Amino acid sequence: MATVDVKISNFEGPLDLLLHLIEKNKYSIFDIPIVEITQQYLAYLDDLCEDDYDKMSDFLLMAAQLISIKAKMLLPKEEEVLEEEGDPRDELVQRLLQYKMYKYASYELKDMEMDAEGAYYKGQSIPAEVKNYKEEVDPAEVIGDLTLVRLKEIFEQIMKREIDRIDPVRSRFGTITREEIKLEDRMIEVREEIKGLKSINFRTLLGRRKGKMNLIVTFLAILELMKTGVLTIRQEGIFEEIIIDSLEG
Amino acid sequence: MADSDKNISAALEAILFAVGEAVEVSRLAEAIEVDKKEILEAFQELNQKYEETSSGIKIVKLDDKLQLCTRNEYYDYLIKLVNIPKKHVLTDVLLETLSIVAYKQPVTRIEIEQIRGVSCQHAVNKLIEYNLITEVGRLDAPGKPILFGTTDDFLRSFGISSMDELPVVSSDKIEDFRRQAMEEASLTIET
Amino acid sequence: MADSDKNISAALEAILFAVGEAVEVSRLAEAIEVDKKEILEAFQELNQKYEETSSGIKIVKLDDKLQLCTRNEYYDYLIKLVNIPKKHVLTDVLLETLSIVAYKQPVTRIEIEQIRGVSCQHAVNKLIEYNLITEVGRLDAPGKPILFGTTDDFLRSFGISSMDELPVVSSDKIEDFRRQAMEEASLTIET
Repeated sequence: MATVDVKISNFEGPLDLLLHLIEKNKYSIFDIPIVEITQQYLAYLDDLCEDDYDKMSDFLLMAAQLISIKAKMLLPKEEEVLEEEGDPRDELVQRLLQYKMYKYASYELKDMEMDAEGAYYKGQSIPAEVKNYKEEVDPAEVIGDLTLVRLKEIFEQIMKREIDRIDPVRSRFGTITREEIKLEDRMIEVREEIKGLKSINFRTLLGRRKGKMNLIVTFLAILELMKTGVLTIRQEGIFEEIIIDSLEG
Repeated sequence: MADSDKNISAALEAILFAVGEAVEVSRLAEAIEVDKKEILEAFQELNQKYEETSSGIKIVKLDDKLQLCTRNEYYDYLIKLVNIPKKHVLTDVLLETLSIVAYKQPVTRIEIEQIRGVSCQHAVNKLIEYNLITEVGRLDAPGKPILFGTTDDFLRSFGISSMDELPVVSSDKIEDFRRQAMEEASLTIET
Repeated sequence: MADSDKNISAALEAILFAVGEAVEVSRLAEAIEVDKKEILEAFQELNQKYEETSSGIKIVKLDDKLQLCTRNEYYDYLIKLVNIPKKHVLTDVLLETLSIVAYKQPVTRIEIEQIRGVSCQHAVNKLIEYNLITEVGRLDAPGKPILFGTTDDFLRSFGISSMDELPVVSSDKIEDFRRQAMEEASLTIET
């Protein structure tokens, strides 16, 4: 298998890395060998530097998606179900194509920018004696028929929007958001919380924190801490409680 | 020779256009890397070209300096252009920024950006130009950021005499939004 | 007729030289008291004149505005005399984000993030700061997310006069990618 020779920090994001792997191996974007690609992708993740946690969450999310596609492809399926659901890779292919298209466009832009370089545009340079003719802007005219009630309504809308933005579930339907809770922060928190404890229930760890995002990030944080040997997890059976055992003193 | 002449006068034209003001022949010669004589030849050439093509601009020599300027006969158009009343409208961005300054004043640009989620340098500058907001002080924090507030013209434009007359945004309402958001968020995790 | 034509282009040149900034065709038409069509004809005429006389300046159209600027090849002379603001370096991240805004505008930040697969608050704010993109409205959806579009400075930086001149990146291009990928795939089998 290809050796890992490029640092993860060279990539703009998980799609960039995937495209690199596909092109390097000369795979067809329309028929990605998902097992190989997942394996190589994970190999790159191992190379991730410790201080790249923020960036890493995006890459981990993609890893999870790859594994999920892989699982879907391995599961035996009824003929009808297969027809109904289509190829589990389809969505990924579409995203890769779309990303590739914009990446290509960005190269074109870069060329255009170089070609356009050197033209000098002046700012406003109206001679003072002409400019003095200029009337002052009349604030009342600018305000026009704007009323204070309207201004208040606008302010209320902004405040409502700000609250919406803070709450990821309400503002981002079905989209997995990535920045409200940083993986890095959550890892430190989880580590703090289990410090001194022998083990803790996953549900307890989630505690009073609500939201899908928190659930995901906490889970990712646990996986990451597991990888670095801070803790280990166990589960007696499917749907049983997940118990987290601390490996630190 | 003829070709290199052309380049000198084009370079001269480009420089004088960009600078806008009068520039010493010696400095021009230095920049274009030719001697002063060649600059003066290029000046003659440009002058002739502007004449022949009935250009709207001309090149003038003032002592040892050269400058491009508008031909006098077109000044009337210029004055007319400047005097065409420009339509100043409050775009959504301006309206939002104005409402934040009105209700949160005194407020820094960073605070406005935090509320809106994007930078708003341009909107703040426009509102200052329209004299609806102004600097009212400095925040006692690192970097001493400027604090903005509304102006007297703001009050006059809305026909009020003080900010106390702004319609009250009840904190209850904002609390409502927050509670609503919380409830919906907690509902989702159960699923 | 020919004579009056000439006057329009001279007036146009004089105004644009004096104003410096980009001016709307409609405002120029109003100031020179001709219709917009005649302004556009004068624009073509000036453009041609600058070409034919190997001028150091050129005239450009930015959407519905006209502006004079220097020709690219004289930049090296200019920087010796003119204080030119430092050019912004567009990193790959910024270019990727910018290309998405350019082709998909109006577009929200979330949409950009979905395409790139990573967050891009920082890139969006940098592009706003560089005045290459700007807020153009709000999407009528929960949270009323901001819609972004490109600016006149975008057109200037990339040397185009309207978004129609962006290179076509179409489904055909994807077809190319597909074919390319297929070819590469079939090659791999051989090795």
